[in-house]
Amino acid sequence: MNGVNDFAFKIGTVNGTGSASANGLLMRSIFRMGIPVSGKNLFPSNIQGLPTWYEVRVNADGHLARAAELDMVVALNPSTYAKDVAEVREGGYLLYDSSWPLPKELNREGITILGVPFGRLCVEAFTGDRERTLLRNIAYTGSLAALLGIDMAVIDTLLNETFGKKQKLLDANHTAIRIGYDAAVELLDCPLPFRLERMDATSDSILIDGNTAAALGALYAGATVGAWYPITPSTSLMEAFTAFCQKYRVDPETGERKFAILQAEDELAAAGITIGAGWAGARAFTNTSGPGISLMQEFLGLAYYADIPAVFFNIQRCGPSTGMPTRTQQPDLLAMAYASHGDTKHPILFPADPGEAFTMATQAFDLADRLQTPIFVASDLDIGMNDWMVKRLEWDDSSTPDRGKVLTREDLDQLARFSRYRDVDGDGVAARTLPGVGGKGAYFVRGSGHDQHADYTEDSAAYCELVDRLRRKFSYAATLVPEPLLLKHDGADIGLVTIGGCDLAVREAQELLKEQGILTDVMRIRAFPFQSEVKEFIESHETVYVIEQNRDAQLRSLLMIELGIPRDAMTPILDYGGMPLTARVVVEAVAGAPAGVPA
Amino acid sequence: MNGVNDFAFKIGTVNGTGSASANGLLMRSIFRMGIPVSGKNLFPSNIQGLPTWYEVRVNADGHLARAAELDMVVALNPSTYAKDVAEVREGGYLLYDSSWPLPKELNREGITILGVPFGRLCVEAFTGDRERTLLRNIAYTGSLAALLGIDMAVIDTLLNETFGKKQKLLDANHTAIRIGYDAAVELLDCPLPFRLERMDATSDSILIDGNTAAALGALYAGATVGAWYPITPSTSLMEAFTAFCQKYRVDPETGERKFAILQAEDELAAAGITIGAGWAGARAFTNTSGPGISLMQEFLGLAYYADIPAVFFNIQRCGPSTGMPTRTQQPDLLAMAYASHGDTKHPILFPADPGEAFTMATQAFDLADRLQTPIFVASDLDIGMNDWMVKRLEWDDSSTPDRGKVLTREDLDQLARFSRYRDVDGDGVAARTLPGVGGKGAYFVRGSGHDQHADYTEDSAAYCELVDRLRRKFSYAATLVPEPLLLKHDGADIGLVTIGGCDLAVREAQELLKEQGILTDVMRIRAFPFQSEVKEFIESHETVYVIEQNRDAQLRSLLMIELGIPRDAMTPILDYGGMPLTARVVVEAVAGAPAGVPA
Amino acid sequence: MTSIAKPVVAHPRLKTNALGLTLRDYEGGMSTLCAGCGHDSVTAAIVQATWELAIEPHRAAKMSGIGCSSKTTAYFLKQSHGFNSVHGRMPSVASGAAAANRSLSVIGISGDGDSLSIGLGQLSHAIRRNVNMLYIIENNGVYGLTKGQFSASADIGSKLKKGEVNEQPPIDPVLLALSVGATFVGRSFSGDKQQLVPIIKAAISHRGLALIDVISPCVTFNNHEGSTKSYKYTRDHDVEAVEADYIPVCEPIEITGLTGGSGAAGNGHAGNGHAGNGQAHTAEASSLRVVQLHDGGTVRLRSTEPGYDPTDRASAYQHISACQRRGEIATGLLFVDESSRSMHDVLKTTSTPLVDLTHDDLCPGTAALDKLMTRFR
Amino acid sequence: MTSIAKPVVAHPRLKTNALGLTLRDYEGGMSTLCAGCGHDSVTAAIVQATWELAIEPHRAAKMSGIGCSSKTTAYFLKQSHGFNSVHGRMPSVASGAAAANRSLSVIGISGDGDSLSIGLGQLSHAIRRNVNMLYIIENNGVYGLTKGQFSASADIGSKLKKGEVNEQPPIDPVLLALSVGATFVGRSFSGDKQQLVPIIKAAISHRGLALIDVISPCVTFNNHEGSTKSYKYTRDHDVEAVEADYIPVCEPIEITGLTGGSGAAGNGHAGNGHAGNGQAHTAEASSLRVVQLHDGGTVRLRSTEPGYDPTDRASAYQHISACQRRGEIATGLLFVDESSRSMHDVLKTTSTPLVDLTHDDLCPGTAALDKLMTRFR
Ligand SMILES: Cc1ncc(C[n+]2csc(CCOP(=O)(O)OP(=O)(O)O)c2C)c(N)n1
Ligand SMILES: Cc1ncc(C[n+]2csc(CCOP(=O)(O)OP(=O)(O)O)c2C)c(N)n1
Ligand code: SF4
Ligand code: SF4
Ligand SMILES: [Mg+2]
Ligand SMILES: [Mg+2]
Repeated sequence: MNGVNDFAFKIGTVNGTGSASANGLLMRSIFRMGIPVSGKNLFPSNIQGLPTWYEVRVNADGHLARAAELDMVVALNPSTYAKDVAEVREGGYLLYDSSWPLPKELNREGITILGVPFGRLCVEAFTGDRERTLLRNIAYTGSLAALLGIDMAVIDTLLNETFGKKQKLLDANHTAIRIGYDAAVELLDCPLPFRLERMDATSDSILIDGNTAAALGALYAGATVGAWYPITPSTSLMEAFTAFCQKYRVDPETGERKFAILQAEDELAAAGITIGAGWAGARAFTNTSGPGISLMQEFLGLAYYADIPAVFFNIQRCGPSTGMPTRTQQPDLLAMAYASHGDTKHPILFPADPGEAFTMATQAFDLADRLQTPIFVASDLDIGMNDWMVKRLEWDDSSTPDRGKVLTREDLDQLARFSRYRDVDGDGVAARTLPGVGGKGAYFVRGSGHDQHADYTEDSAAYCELVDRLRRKFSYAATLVPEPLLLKHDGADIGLVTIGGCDLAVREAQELLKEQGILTDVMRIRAFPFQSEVKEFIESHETVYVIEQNRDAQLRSLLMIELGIPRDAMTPILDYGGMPLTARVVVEAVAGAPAGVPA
Repeated sequence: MNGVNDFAFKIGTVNGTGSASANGLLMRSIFRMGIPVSGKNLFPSNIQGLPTWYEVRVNADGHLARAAELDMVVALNPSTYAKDVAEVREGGYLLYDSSWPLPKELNREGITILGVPFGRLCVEAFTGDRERTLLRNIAYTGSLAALLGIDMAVIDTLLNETFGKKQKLLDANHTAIRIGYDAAVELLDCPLPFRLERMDATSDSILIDGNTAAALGALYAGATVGAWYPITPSTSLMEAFTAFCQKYRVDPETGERKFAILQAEDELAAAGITIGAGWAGARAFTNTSGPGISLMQEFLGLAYYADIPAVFFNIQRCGPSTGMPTRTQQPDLLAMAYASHGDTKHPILFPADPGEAFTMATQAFDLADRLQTPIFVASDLDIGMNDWMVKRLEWDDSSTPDRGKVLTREDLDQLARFSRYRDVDGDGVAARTLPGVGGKGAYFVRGSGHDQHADYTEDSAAYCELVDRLRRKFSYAATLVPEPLLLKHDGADIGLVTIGGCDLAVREAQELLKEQGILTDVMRIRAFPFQSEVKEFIESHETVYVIEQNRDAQLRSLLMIELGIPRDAMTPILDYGGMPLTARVVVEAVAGAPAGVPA
Repeated sequence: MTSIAKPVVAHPRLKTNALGLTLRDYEGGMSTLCAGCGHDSVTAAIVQATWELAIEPHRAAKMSGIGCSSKTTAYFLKQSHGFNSVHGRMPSVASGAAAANRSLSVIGISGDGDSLSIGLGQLSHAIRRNVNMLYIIENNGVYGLTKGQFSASADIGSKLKKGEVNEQPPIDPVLLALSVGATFVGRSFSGDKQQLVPIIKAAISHRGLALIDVISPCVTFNNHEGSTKSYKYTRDHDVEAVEADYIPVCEPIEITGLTGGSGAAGNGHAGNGHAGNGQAHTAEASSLRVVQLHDGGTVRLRSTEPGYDPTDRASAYQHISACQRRGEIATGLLFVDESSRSMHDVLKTTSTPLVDLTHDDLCPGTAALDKLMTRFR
Repeated sequence: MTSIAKPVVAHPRLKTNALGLTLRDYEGGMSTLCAGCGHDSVTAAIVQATWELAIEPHRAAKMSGIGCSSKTTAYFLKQSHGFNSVHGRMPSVASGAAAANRSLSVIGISGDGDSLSIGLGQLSHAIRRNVNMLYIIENNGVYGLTKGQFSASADIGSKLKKGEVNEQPPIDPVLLALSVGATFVGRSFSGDKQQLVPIIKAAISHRGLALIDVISPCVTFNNHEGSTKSYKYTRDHDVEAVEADYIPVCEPIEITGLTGGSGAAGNGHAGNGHAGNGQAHTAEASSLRVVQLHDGGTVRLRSTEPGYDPTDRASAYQHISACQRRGEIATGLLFVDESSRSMHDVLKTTSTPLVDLTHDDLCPGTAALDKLMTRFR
């Protein structure tokens, strides 16, 4: 059983009924109390009327991966009562709307059932269907405040901040919170055994989602052209970028904009715009998910073969095909790494949380320019759309973008001839020019066979020279991308290799395994291509697990192909049901012991 | 030095000048003399006016891979003189048009230079620029007949067959052949040391290109819907299918057609049409190359996830991007095997020659129906567009298509409920129904999350059940696809693993290596997924080479991923300059001895 | 599935059509769209039209792309096979299905994002190919399912909820279709079932691709003040340019007027429910045309604008764009051409559906192959 | 590269334009197209037009897709950057380049396959977006580079060499463009440089996307009897609907007539070279309109058909489709709208090209970030 500042609960509602703002209020009030907290929004792929859940985990030690066990479920959606009640841990709690008699689906031995008549209270307090529905969410938040010990002053402040001058709304919200709070205090034993106590573990942190953070990264990196086509869960990235540009990049007098955001007609066009802009010299990016990655394949091959910088954010979701667009996965590793027909390889960065989504977004633009090639930033729905607690984002004003090898008019004047694809430095990267430079700078870029002068060729030797250079360039990329992060436990001979958003769960699992006497080292890979450290780590552990969120162990495949690590040296731990990873999945797989693992 | 019925030569001309028919005449006359022969057309990606070559190899033993050495070059294109003359082997011959004085680029020590004034002779014999240009090709064919000992009676017959009733054309061609023949006899020492002698090694063979053969396969398999978008080198497949359908599938009275061929607006649409038709119950296919594979990715994922049969012919060409569209490669293995975002896997058949293009085309339709999934037939430009000597195609009238599990109305009436995706047999394949069946047969197919009843779901367990079934189905596919072909040499501890069109060169290399005392076993993989025999073969050889035509050793990657064979257990031999593979590449890599290898 | 009340399809329980089926038999699963979504009304109109036409449910094939609109195929004709494909590419999938089995009645449903943004190429080419199908665009000017961004049909000046104003010209599917050779083009409003049902019936009976642009408001993202695709805006600006009534082959053609008593299975086109904007639909201004459809049925077209000939492409284009300039939305069965060749006509596909051909029909056999082999020697 | 003689671009060696450059400076690499290919004449016209306009070569960006036509960007303006992208998707790449650097003069070249088959969606959306660029379609009714299959612009009844007859209606880029909101639409014939050059000049000066459909015969696959895109057929059916002349900002506008002496750098529009088909281009029938272009230059339009107003979209559509019905090919600068907003207007992009903005212009810096962080607590 969990206790103070260490528990998890879930709220089941219907989407389109305004529960999102209540969920935010809940998260932020806990956060403001200085307590580490995370929230996972599990929403359907529709707009209104279907079941939706919100999971909150509180953990003083900062273990904020999805919890494996729920101490409480707030069941407000009759259509999922059966499912919801089953998810309460043995000995846990269920809170329901007791405006009506306890539905029999909710009856269950071994748990405590709490009722508050949210519906009735709101009907009494408010008028109008819409208002009543919306405020019911605030009312249950009030009850949770009482049950969990949320500081009502914090809630009040947050409400004031949110509704500021909208006095009527503000009043209604205050009322609703109170109604819920008072009813809980009156009807129930408050607080519960698991509850909150103020601490000071969040003061240098923020709550932010990865798409917003990535958008900020693009802003700070100086991206000027964004092209996109709406698709869940990547949409909010460009929406955030748009909002930031409007805030920071519009001339207050003329209204002129220092950016161009194009909502394209589809993902092919979004990729084309990005590549055209990158070729012309802008820092350009597109953001997409699943199907968009498939549709961008042809353009990715062109940019690879013609050495064009571009940044592709892939906010991964559950595939294949349309799949489950509102569920998370890491299923596009192969589709990104070798995107397009022909021999192609593309660098990928794997942020583990919104903080890294910010830094990697900025790095991606430098890498794209330095390597003159498409760079993927592979986030996922969980990172992209959920609010995570991360350290405040920081920026160093002395840092400037590295635009890579771009020849100016003066550079060109020094040259006898400009050869666009000549590998002067041996790193596989040839200097480029931008349209408009003049002088000897003009060249003709094409996706068909070309030689080092960018002239058309069908000659085997010239062709091979070019593609061999690209292979060299890819090796060079391994020296530029972020290195893996290691978390070592002395004496461990088990290695846990993971990627992206699995990080928190794996780190938690490392602790839990240690408690069981199982020592492990964790390596989180942060980029493709892999550095030699990755190989060394794997080779230096007797047993290695590769933990990822897809069915086919795609990270393991990449490790085999690129590093030559034998398949059987890596045991996959695969979690691909669409939910954020829990530590339990890892612990059970490693310890082989399903019992007794705390969440 | 080569000799009787064992040599190779090359003709360099300009495209769009009618050399194609002369080349065909040459090939077929040698073939009709009973001598094994192959021809490789090396043409540019344009329509008229650029250099083009035709390579002919004659080999009594049936070694018909591209020759590593040329005994003679016929140089008729001034713009490539320098390149052409350099390609003659030491001691070989150069034939040029001596209407003008020997150009100095053609001068070279150590070879014999032969001149025949084709141009002048044709100017004298014919009128009109176009006629003269066209017939110059026939004239040099005549000279080659004299030099190589081609039976003039065979040529005459072929000309008669070709021009039949077009008397004027026929006469002109006869004249041109004679002019060339007589001039050679008069001016040169005929025949050359390497030359032809009638034999009887072709009587049960034909000369056919792989695209025509694949089209015949589709015809015989009962394909009724073909959707495509023109792209080199796959275009001629659908053109041949169209011609065959017009011949065999049109009602002579009504003109009604038992087929529907749709030239789509692009490859996305071609894939969509194919999948729509496959879903509706037709045997449907599309054919494409390089960029088309990239564009079809999204639809491939849909068909995978929704269990829809469809056949995709990929006539591979040199990538990435537009690449070299008229050069051959095997560069799309990864792009096919794991096509689309998300976890996906697709069976692939790898024909080695047009004969197999025929049989595998028919198999592909059965496999698609039995496995309810997209099946790739991965041919390439060399197989698809060049004429190969293969055994006559055969058909067994007793064979009927295996349409897999399709429930009739009667079947449905027996069922309490039709569950589209229920794996009743444990092989991962669930029975389907076709639109129009009636009864309980209706279901709703979608690329979004669905359960075994084909109902929409966002539930983890239902999702996993579905994708786990698809993984099982893929394992089952390994039991249905063609097994690898082995060519063993007693006592060999070197294994040569290859695929598709590399076959001939590898088999020739096996012989050549044996001559050097190096014993090897050859395994040609014919399909993906791989069977356990593939693994056994590789594991049972001390040294294994994997020979393929791409830069990144993609076949090796697939072997690593799917069979768990360690990367370093397989040494890649990669040839990716765009030309058909020669045995020499293999021999040199294996023997490590560049010297003394006959072609 | 949903806990929010949906507009219920009203149907007289006991009434049956020519096949003895009730409206219920033409319904589908419970809608998961927002309460009040225009698309649900289109669903109801399709249910009504297919029931009235007495389509055999299992002979219909429902095709769609991705979007709220594309989900609607799940909400009607539960006894039909359905194919919810990928975003914007339904036209090709439908083309393939239609080619494979010409006996299917192919019903394609799409959205404005699905058809005019990502799918504009496929839509245009399906029109050019004149695929034998009904093609409905449920047009709300936004991408509903991705939460309300402008689509390509957004009008200049139309506002999003948060205030963003569209400044790009709209792509009007009707004008687009006319200019790429469409042979049947209609426009209607999801709120006007009486107009929509007969158009759908005529469309299903058309030989070739019948496109219907249905303004179908998105109540969640595009039904506010400032939107040009709201219920209110559409009601205020809707002008029925051509009234249509479809008369199946078995019923007599009555030339005597459209309103009331046309007698088609319970669907009297009872009066004109259009708000219009003050334009009189006078009898003088209207002219009646009777077009014979391929299945033997008939459609009667009465244009309410002088000079508008709905069987003349240029005239249709002219009048619709004139309407547009006046800020009006021309609705009705705007153009019909029964003389053009459909995909199957052009392909000369045999009358037996390709899926029903036997191996013997298709495989030329050993003898033919042996004979053919001589060509390759 | 080629061993076959090509039509040589004739140019007086010594003549220079306002920048002191000769025609040679506007040429590109040697063409590898078939001798006589229409596309080479378009190349010559572009060379001429850009020379006359005295475009700074390095300020131009040449964009294309894939096809024989798309290769032509390699044959002019060798001092310009060029981008031969992927099949059918040039419009998006050009949109990106134009967005990134608004100081570039973006010249897009495409084919009928590239733009009307695979690329129809992208073309339409680039038009809708009104991307600042010249967009030429070298239209030959076939896919030249893949050896002569029909493209989407093939006319009904047009025959391939081997006899195959097209039975699908053509997609006419001019009508399509008008219906999706194009702001500048012209049509010409590669064989008529005198008509083509001034249209190109006006197009380059247009603010927004200027589409020119150039009938450009494929001599190898579509120039035979029975083809409707042959030199002969086009000459016989070409009717200049609107004569255009472009007058740069620095020259006086002379209203006194189009033919002769317009004085633009050596390109007097000398006489009307159109075969027409018997239609008189009488002065009575023609009406003159002067349109001020965004760069200050002027285009004078004289329509040769009564009632045709090339500044009115509906009128243009009407007359062009009437021409089409008569079997005529309407050519000229068919429609101009200088009032609509171009992509940059809509995006409100700053006048400094985005590529020239500095890090300081773009990065809000530490202080702003720190302040922003409070929003996330
Ligand atoms: C290839 C691809 N891109 C993007 C998406 C995301 N997406 C789903 S529906 C939709 C728009 C739907 O708009 P519309 O067709 O107008 O339908 P509505 O929801 O408005 O009825 C988009 C962009 C997708 N599913 N697939
Ligand atoms: C994605 C893709 N599909 C197909 C092709 C093959 N292809 C090259 S050019 C071309 C058609 C070109 O036609 P058009 O644009 O009319 O140009 P033309 O050669 O007639 O000038 C095609 C289909 C390709 N390069 N890429
Ligand atoms: S979001 Fe709009 S289009 Fe989608 S279901 Fe709701 S109202 Fe309908
Ligand atoms: S094939 Fe046709 S379009 Fe291509 S270069 Fe030759 S003539 Fe021109
Ligand atoms: Mg919509
Ligand atoms: Mg063309």
